[in-house]
Amino acid sequence: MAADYVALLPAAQMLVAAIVVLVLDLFTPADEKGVLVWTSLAGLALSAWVALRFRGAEGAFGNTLLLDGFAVFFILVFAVVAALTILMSVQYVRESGIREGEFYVLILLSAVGMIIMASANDLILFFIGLETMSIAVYVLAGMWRSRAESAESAMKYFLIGAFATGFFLYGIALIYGATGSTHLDRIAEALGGPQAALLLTAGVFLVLVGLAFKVAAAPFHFWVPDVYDGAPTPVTAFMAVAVKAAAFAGWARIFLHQWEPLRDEWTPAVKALAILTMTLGNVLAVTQSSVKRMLAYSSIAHAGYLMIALVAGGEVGAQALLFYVVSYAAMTLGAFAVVAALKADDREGAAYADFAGLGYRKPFLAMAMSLFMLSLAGFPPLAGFTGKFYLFRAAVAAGHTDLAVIGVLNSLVSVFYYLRVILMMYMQEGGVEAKSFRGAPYLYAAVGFTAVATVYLGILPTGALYASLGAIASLR
Amino acid sequence: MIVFFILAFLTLLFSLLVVTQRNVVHSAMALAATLFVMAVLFLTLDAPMLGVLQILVYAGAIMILILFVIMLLNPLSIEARPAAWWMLGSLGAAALCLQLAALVHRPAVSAEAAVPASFGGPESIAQSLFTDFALPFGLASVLLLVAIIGAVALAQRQR
Amino acid sequence: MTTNLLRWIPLLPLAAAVLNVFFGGRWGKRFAGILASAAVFGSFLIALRVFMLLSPDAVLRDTLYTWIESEPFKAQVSFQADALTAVMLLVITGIGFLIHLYSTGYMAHDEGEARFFAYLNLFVFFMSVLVLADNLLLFFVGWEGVGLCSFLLIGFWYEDPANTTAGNKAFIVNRIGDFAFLLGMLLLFWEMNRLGVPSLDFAALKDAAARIAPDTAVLITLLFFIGATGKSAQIPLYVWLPDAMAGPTPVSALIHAATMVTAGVYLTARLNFLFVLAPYTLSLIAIIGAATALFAGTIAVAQNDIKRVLAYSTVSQLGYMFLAAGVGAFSAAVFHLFTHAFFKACLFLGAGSVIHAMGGEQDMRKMGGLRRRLPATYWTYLIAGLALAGIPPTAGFFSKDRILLEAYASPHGSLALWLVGWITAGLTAFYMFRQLFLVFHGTSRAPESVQAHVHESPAAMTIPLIVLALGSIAAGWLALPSRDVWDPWLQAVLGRSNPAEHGEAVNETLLVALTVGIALVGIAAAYFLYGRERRVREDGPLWGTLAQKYYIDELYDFLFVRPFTAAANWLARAFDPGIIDGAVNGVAGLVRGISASGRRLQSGNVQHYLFAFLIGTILIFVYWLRR
Amino acid sequence: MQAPIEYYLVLSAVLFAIGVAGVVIRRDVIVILMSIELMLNAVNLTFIAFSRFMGSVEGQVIVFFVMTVAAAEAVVGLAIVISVFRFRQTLDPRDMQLLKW
Repeated sequence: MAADYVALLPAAQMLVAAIVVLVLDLFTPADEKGVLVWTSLAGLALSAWVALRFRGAEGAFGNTLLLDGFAVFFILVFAVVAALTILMSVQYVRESGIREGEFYVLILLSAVGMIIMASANDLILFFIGLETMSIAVYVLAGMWRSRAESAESAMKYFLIGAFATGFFLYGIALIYGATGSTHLDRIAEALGGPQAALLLTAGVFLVLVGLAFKVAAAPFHFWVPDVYDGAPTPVTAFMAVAVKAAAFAGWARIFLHQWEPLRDEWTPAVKALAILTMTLGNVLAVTQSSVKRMLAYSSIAHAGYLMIALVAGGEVGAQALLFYVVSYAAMTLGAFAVVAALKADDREGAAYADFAGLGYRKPFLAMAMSLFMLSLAGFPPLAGFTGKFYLFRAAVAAGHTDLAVIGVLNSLVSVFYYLRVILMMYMQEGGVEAKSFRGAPYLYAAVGFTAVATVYLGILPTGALYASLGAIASLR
Repeated sequence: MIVFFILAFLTLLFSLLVVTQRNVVHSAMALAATLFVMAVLFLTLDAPMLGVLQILVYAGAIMILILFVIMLLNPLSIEARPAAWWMLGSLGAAALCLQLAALVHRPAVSAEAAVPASFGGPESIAQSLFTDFALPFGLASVLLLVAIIGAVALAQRQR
Repeated sequence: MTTNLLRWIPLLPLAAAVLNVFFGGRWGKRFAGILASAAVFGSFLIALRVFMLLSPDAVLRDTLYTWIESEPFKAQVSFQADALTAVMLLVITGIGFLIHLYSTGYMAHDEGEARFFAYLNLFVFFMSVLVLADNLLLFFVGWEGVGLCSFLLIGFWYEDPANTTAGNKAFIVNRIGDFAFLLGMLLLFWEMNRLGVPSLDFAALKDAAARIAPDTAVLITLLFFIGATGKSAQIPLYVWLPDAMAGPTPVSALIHAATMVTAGVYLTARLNFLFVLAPYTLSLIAIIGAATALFAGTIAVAQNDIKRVLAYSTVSQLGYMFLAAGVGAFSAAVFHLFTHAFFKACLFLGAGSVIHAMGGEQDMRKMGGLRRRLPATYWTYLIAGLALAGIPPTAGFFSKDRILLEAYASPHGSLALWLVGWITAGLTAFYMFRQLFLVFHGTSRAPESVQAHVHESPAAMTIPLIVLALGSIAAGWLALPSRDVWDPWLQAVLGRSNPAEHGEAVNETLLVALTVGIALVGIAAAYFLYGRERRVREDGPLWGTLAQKYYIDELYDFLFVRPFTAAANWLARAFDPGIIDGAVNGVAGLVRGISASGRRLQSGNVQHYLFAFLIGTILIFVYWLRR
Repeated sequence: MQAPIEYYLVLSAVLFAIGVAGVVIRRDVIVILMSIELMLNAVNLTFIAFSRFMGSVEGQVIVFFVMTVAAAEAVVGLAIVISVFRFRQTLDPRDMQLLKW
């Protein structure tokens, strides 16, 4: 029985950290909230360590919760992303009058949900993880309470999210009806049988819709620009990276691995979604006037790229997916961190014009931002290039050359708007004042870390590639 | 059979009222009625425990909460009903309805399984809840914790 | 043979760039230039050493580390130097050093000197990575990197919005080429995978090339060639190069004449073993090259901006190189690349010196008579001009002559290709000397205030000019007909190409005479029309009356000059910006238009989003059920 | 006599669609919330029907979780409604269009 709990340890540890922060918050005076940051970071580090320490532990609760290499891979991603989000929030949250304690607690709790999603081998468990994460993020989006856009963002996210929950659940219900279980192993066993194929596939498609919503695949993407735009920037970063990563974790484990036999049913649909998603994301990003909103469209486009890996499938596709998730996390978090650095007291410095002349006022931020933009555009030898090379390679290898061509064409379009940011920073005068290193050391740490990661994953990707492969191989 | 049709009719009637009533309070009342009828439907499916929970949790707690917010915000305006949009939305929903109905109307299990008398009672649910579903049960409490913190963080008075 | 010498060729400029970025502002402007030049000079010395170490069929290797590895694919950060690389390295670092030196004088009054040298060093870094790469993936790093540096340098003087637009355009047009390149690379990789050699190393590619399916080879080489047209400014992707002249003149000399734009030629030479498998692609390359040469040469005639003449001339000369590559004479293409680097860099730097002296003026109609005021510039310009025109015994004569010979006599060549190249040779001589006469001869047409200011450039600028001018003469002697050291040197890499040994018997002497003849005719025509003052009469009524006496001129004018200038003007004013540039801009505009209207979908009303969600779900079901 | 399972399934499909219709067409956020509850209830009905006809209590337990989720969503949803209402005294989604394009 004791072994049952080992697989649960990372999530449990994260929960404990959240509760500690929650309680600490009650006892710390307003000007000493720094301790909350450190406690949260310590909690995240501990979770990551626990996950690594017990990697490969026996599955818990009748194998509904697994701590295989795959889960550990994603737990590490979530822990690092949550830590970076917290780092970039410190200054931001104080200036916006967001309640720090609750903010960090909710980030930790949503990470608990994500960990469950990555480890769950049961649809109901996955669903509860998903909801834990989602509800926490709905609230996070609305936490800048003096700003109407923030409330509106939370509202939109919540309405569409709850709507999608209905579809997702309905899908689980149909699958349950067709196979008699929500346990992914049981379902996989039942996949062979011919009976009730229609019902089962209908359920699979509804689950697919629910996940497509979470990763912002077109046409379920409409909420993204509005919600990302209105939410506090660190929360946007968290949504764009961690939430998407968690959804893709589910997608990889459930669809790529457990429902492999159903590939022929859902691949054409996902392929169509992928093409639509990247094209829409890239084309609509071109005429944006706000960098934050542009990044929102860019994250839609990247969801499309990532879906290429789902279509490609197999070990190569899954590996490309995992590697790209990590690369995408580094560059997107960094870009949002720089946007967060431009925030003045009560306004977001997120317009293109606000970036003007940043290259001369804050050379470090500008150089980091250039790296992120170039990497997002798929420029070698940065993370985004290596990742895209692997994605397209997987697509070509799987016989989806058309997808690779469309993907490359799309990344050509994307240069338009990523380059514009660099242009503004180095070839325009004016703009707003950005936070200085002294004023926001945590934020600078986040920018520095992500910049290094973006370069590192580009020039030394081998470690991460093997880690991805190991994670995939551990799925069974 | 007859019971089912009566209950089904009532469910659909009330749920349509939820969607069509222009006054939000009327809608809420219709929803309460729908939930109540559904609780009875649950009973016909040998789920007495859930029937009771349905009334307690939904028709009780959630409905009260909704009404509370309605009172608090007191939005007096009666909403408009733009025909085109209603038509479009209803058509979409109808299309979805047809598709779903077409997909589910021939399930694998058709014959009713034999079940023990205690099926759906508190013991059997508790039995399952605390063994096979102990983990989701525990996590559900995390979910509620999130909801509480979230609601407090959003609705609390500004510092 | 392994050596860890090679890595320092790119690393030295990279280190200097990093230092200049972080500390350039603090050390003072003077030092930034010296550091940058020293780094490139260091690279040059190493390149020389590498050149000494090499024998024609040897390959030096230097592996840093394994870049991407996941079974079975492996790509290393590994440099290789063979005969071809050595030539390219000497051009990049040698001419690069001279241009750095020149820049210390040219940019001395500029605020952003440290930034400028950082970019320039970064460029040398990426360019040397490009030529040293031992696999296509690493090659692509250099390929993209030089594009980025080019963008940064074109937009260097960002106070003028036109410059940033030009930079943007260069980058985006280049990316169109890169798109094709990337696809070609993926396709090649897929094919290699099929052959059981999952690698993109040049060595592996060369070994496996023979087994590649012919159709696939055509497709792959076509894609690579499209990539090359972007970087090397060929039809239809040449549009960015003339605009790129917005950058500082040393940049034009280094990037947009001597090195980066030749990357496409280098690519075809490097992958010559693939291209020879695809005769279809080769003939397309030859045709595009010849067409570009003629087309750009014609436009150059009608330009009045001193740098734009040179820009179109560069496009035209690159066309020659592709013409040579297209007829399978890769060695001749690289030879022209080599000589062209000297005289075109010299011309650009000379033009920079003129612009410097004229206080920033670039319009040739407002120059004239600078011969005596700028003697060093004039003489070097004249020598480089003769080289460009292909007058013996300058370097341009040897390389151009060889290309024309190949165009006619090689197995893939034809009379038509030769004819186009031959006419272009005449045009080249004509526009070059038109420019020379307009700028340096006659009397000055500049305002008094500017004239008073005219002065010869400092030594830092004239010394590179002199060195390059000497190179413009001597570089060609590597391939004297009697003692050819060029072909044997590159034979192992580029294969044999000696038209005298295959194909029909050609009267070489006749071809040479014809080529030199038309060049002389072009110079004579330029002298006739622009050598003395009278032809510039458009500027004032005074010249009009003078011109009345020369009826023969009128006749000539009517029969030849008018239609010709009309055609040139039409090409330059209407066709070039209107059709080709328009197509590129049009695609960009189309995307922007779709984007602008597509945005409207995002109405802000959450219920529209919900409805879209619903429709999406329904469509997925319909799609699935209908299947 | 017990009605066959497909009756229940079709009923819940119809109910689900009614909920969907309510979400899409109503212009009052609270009613949209209520419609979402309808959708979740339809799912519950499906679960319970399957549970009964397969004779496994699992489905019923799942419904228990769905109710928890529904309660949590309702609480947070209403809190968000209140925080939006603070800025604009409206519940009409069309009035929440600060963010668009």
